[in-house]
Amino acid sequence: MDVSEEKIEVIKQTAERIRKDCLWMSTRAGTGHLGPALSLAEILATLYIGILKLDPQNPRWSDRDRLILSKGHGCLALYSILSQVGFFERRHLKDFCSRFDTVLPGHPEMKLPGVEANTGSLGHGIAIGMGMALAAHLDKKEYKVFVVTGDGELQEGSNWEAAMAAAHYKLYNLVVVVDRNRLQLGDFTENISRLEPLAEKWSSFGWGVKVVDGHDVRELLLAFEEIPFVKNQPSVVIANTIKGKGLKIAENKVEWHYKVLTRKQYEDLKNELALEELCDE
Amino acid sequence: MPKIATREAYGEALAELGEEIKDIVVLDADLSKSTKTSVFAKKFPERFFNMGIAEQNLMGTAAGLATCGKIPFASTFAIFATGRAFEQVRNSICYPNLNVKITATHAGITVGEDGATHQSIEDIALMRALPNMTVISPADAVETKQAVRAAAMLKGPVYLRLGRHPVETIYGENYKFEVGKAVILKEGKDVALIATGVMIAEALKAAEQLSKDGIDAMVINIHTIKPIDEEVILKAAECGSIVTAEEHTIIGGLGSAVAEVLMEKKPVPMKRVGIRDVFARSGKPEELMRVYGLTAEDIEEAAKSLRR
Amino acid sequence: MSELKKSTRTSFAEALLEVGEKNSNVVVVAADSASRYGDFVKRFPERSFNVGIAEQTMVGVAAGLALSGKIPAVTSYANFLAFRAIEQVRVDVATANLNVKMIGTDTGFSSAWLGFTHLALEDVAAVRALPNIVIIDPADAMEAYSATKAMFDYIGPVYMRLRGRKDEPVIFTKEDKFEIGKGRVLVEGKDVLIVACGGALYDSLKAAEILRLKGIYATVVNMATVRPVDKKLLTELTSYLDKVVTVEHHNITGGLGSAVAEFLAEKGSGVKFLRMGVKDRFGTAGSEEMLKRHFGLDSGAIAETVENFIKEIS
Amino acid sequence: MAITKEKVEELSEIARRIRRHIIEMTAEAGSGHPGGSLSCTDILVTLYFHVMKVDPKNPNWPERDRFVLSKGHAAPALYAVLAEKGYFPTEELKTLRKIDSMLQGHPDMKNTPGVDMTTGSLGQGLSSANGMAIAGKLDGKDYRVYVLLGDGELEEGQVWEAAMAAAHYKLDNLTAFVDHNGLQIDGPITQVMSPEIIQEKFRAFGWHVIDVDGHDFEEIAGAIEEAKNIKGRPTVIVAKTVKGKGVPYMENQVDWHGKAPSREQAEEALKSLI
Repeated sequence: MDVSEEKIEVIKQTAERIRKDCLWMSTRAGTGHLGPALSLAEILATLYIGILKLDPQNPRWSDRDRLILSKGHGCLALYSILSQVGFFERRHLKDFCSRFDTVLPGHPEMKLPGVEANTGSLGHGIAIGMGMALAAHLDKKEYKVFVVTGDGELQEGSNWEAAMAAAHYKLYNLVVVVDRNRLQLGDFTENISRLEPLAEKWSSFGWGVKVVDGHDVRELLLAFEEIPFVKNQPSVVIANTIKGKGLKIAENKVEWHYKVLTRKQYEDLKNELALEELCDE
Repeated sequence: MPKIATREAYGEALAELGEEIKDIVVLDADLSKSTKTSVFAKKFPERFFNMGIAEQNLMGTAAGLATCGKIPFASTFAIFATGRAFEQVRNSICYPNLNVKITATHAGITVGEDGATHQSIEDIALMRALPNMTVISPADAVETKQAVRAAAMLKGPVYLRLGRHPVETIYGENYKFEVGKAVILKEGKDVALIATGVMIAEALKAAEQLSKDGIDAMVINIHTIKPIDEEVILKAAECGSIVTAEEHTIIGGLGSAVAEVLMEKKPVPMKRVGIRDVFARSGKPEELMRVYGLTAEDIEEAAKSLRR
Repeated sequence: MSELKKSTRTSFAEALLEVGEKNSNVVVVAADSASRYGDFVKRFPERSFNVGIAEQTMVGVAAGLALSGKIPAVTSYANFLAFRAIEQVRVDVATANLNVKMIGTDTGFSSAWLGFTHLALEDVAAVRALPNIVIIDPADAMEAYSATKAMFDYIGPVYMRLRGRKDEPVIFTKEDKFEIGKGRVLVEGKDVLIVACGGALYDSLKAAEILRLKGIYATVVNMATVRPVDKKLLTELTSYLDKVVTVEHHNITGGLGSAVAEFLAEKGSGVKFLRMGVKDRFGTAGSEEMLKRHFGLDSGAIAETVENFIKEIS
Repeated sequence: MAITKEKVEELSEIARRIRRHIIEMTAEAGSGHPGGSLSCTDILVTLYFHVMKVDPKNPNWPERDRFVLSKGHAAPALYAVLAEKGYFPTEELKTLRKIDSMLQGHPDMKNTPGVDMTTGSLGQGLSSANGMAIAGKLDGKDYRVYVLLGDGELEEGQVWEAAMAAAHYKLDNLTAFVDHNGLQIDGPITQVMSPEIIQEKFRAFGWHVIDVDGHDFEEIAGAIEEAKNIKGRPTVIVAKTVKGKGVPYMENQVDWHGKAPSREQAEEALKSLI
């Protein structure tokens, strides 16, 4: 597979933009799940720029690929990428958690163009994605369904119900991307309830598995291009990532699951990270 | 009149509708023979999905199908549909107002011998607490058939409550079911008996008994518990007292819904006949109805106590 | 009311630690929610368990612990406890009447910006339909403290509603005794009875003050135990107060309002009645203040609604 | 504890009686689940009559080994075993599923002496067994916890939530059985919703896995013994069984999952259980 350097560069820039958006949106609102959004940047940028068939002018185009952010708390990154590819105007980003009944709340909802499912309660995404994948088979459509989950999220049994069922129904058009940042709200996943050997778990459930560096755009692209990894079976990409990636003080720090920069911290970092002005109107 | 289980009527109605409405898909959680979705499965195997014993996944999958324009009927026992998968129904179906029909069978204590874990006596309370949900509890096979059709035509989530055990047929073929519109089965002026589901038959018997004692009872079938027909309740209140009857806990179901309306609009003395906030046990349906106070005599007694 | 502010979650953790020090049978099971137990987990790591993000498993594990003589507490966002795991609460805990203490947090409007999935407005309805479970909705941090103590003294399943981390105004003192099943008259007035619980009590008290300035005198009752509701007190009060308003941070279907309606309807008291709460709708993202305003449940709105209610009747 | 030839014979004899009870009980009740009760009979018999430390005179003895019938619909097998073990008179078995009986349609710990956990809603037993095993560790007690799951039951996500947690907590005092009879209500599990390959899944979830013939007492007893010696993780014994085992016309027939035999059918079944 040939991956052009140019494409990789565009995706990398998009990912950086996601990070910057996450930082200013969360600082401005004084709230948000920053760490789990930052780990998603390359995954979402690669999918939205390089892989997904979408039409932002026609968000409900019936042949589009679907992406469900099952780890709904990572929505800062999703909001950024959706605005970047044109589902809505970037000026709306400043509504994140700061206007009543905002279309950019703390967990994504379908009232925002480009959001495919209301998520926020963990462990619901794969089942919903499975329904969409089944519908594609029924309608003889070619679209794929991507579900991005957290790693800690995989402790919810509903995921394994769904994993078993998706393999049973041979949903080769269903792809799960696990944001394996190794941290959950309370601690490292392996201290809370061990997930490893995670790849074996998925393959024992009948899925094709690939483990990649979730911050390496080339690896991500190559993996997504290869789907399905096993003929007629659903695929899972376990993307090893760093929670809080790009913000040094937050990287691999459990407390940054639900913590944001103070305005002062933001200003101090502004030059170093080339961050945007906090618009305050 | 022959006794037919409402689930049987569901199976037939669904198979018929499947012919007409191609968007209907049916999901089950390993209980298709019991819920009677097997009839549909046989006819339209490609539109039937067995999710295995995974009710949460059943509801999530149904929601996903609905986002793609399908009209999913998701069936399992009432206890699992509303209990195990409660959060999935709330978050994945009700909040997005998706067009999913949760048709649950084996509701209430007439499920019988399976015992407390399988006797769903709180399902109406749970489903009624969810915004956007329409809650329907048909009385017999005729009403069920029409309710299934009405559910398919209605846009949005519906909870249909069906039973395992054969029940008496109340309605003739000319009956017209309308979502949200209660049916006055018998006019009366002394007391109003408001019932739902299998308790309709009991309420009718109770009214007959009461008339022997010179008490003229009105009998109302509230098949749609949410949204509830306030108009009919206010009309019933003109009788001066009301008895509600349901095969469900007295907390949160029909009795509560009627109490809420009465208290806010037209308070008159009332009594709730239902399962009195306890878990029931194993036994034959008829025995259980007797032990837990769900017979015509119980309704009759409640009506008389209000007149004292 | 004092100037002090404190979060119900902080108070719960303090009381839990004290209870845990006295009784070595007290254990906690978390579903990636251990921080809610505060210092207990540090002080008693061997009595603290975490099953990961698996609330159903959390409740099941607690049932198993209770069956082995432990007194387990479980906690999570109310949604995951009372919705995701409701069937486990029913079958594992309620049918067996097990001594499990269930603490649903971030109820009402306190989860604010997290959006509808986390806004628990139907949890009381769900739990109240299940036999055997006591439901407590404390009004402030002090009551959360004393209710936690009372909850562990009581033998049997209890569901307690807490709110978020945010400090909120304090109404009571730590010394105020909490008795399960007992409502409490906080303000006496001749015109109308306001029955409130949980997060709605503070604004109901404020509303009573506003009403007083307008010459309307309200009796305000704190009905912290929603199940069983204090029937004796309601009987007593409705013998001379003929207008009743319930106020709760919950759907008006299935919660405190329904509980009071059921009782009064069957009692045959001809009182005029009104339920205030969220009118059968899901929540949305907003600060607590915005949400209260939106759903007409801030003190001004409560006062206005009560005033109109009285006017309409007379 | 090695198993002697005499013991095997004794267990076979008990199992035969249990199977007769199952047929008689369900026929008398007119409902119930004979198929899955017959398939797990030999496992239950091995547990209660060869392995488990229990005291029928003192059902709540704190030191006892625990058993959770997660596939609660196999209650007839459990009730019959408990009666034969002496928890209550075998005459009680006739009252199965009747009003006021201590024998509810699914196991109910509040009604039946010897039942350690209320079950009946599939997928929940392993979680509560975990709790019991954790409590055992906490109290420094050496009792063991046994739980029996159906193979179809493995489709419930909660089982995997619980499996993950059991491995995480290194519950080596917990042994799970999978009654792998290959059938669920709607048909063969491989067709309805395949949990295959069961062994690989449990291995990937951190469990020690043993395969046995679920009707071979020596193998079952040997596996339980092996499980006792495995440290640091829970063990699952995947027991290949035959649904309806012992009654030729019921064997491997999905219809007999939740259907009671008629009087005549019961007579015929009893003939093969002499």
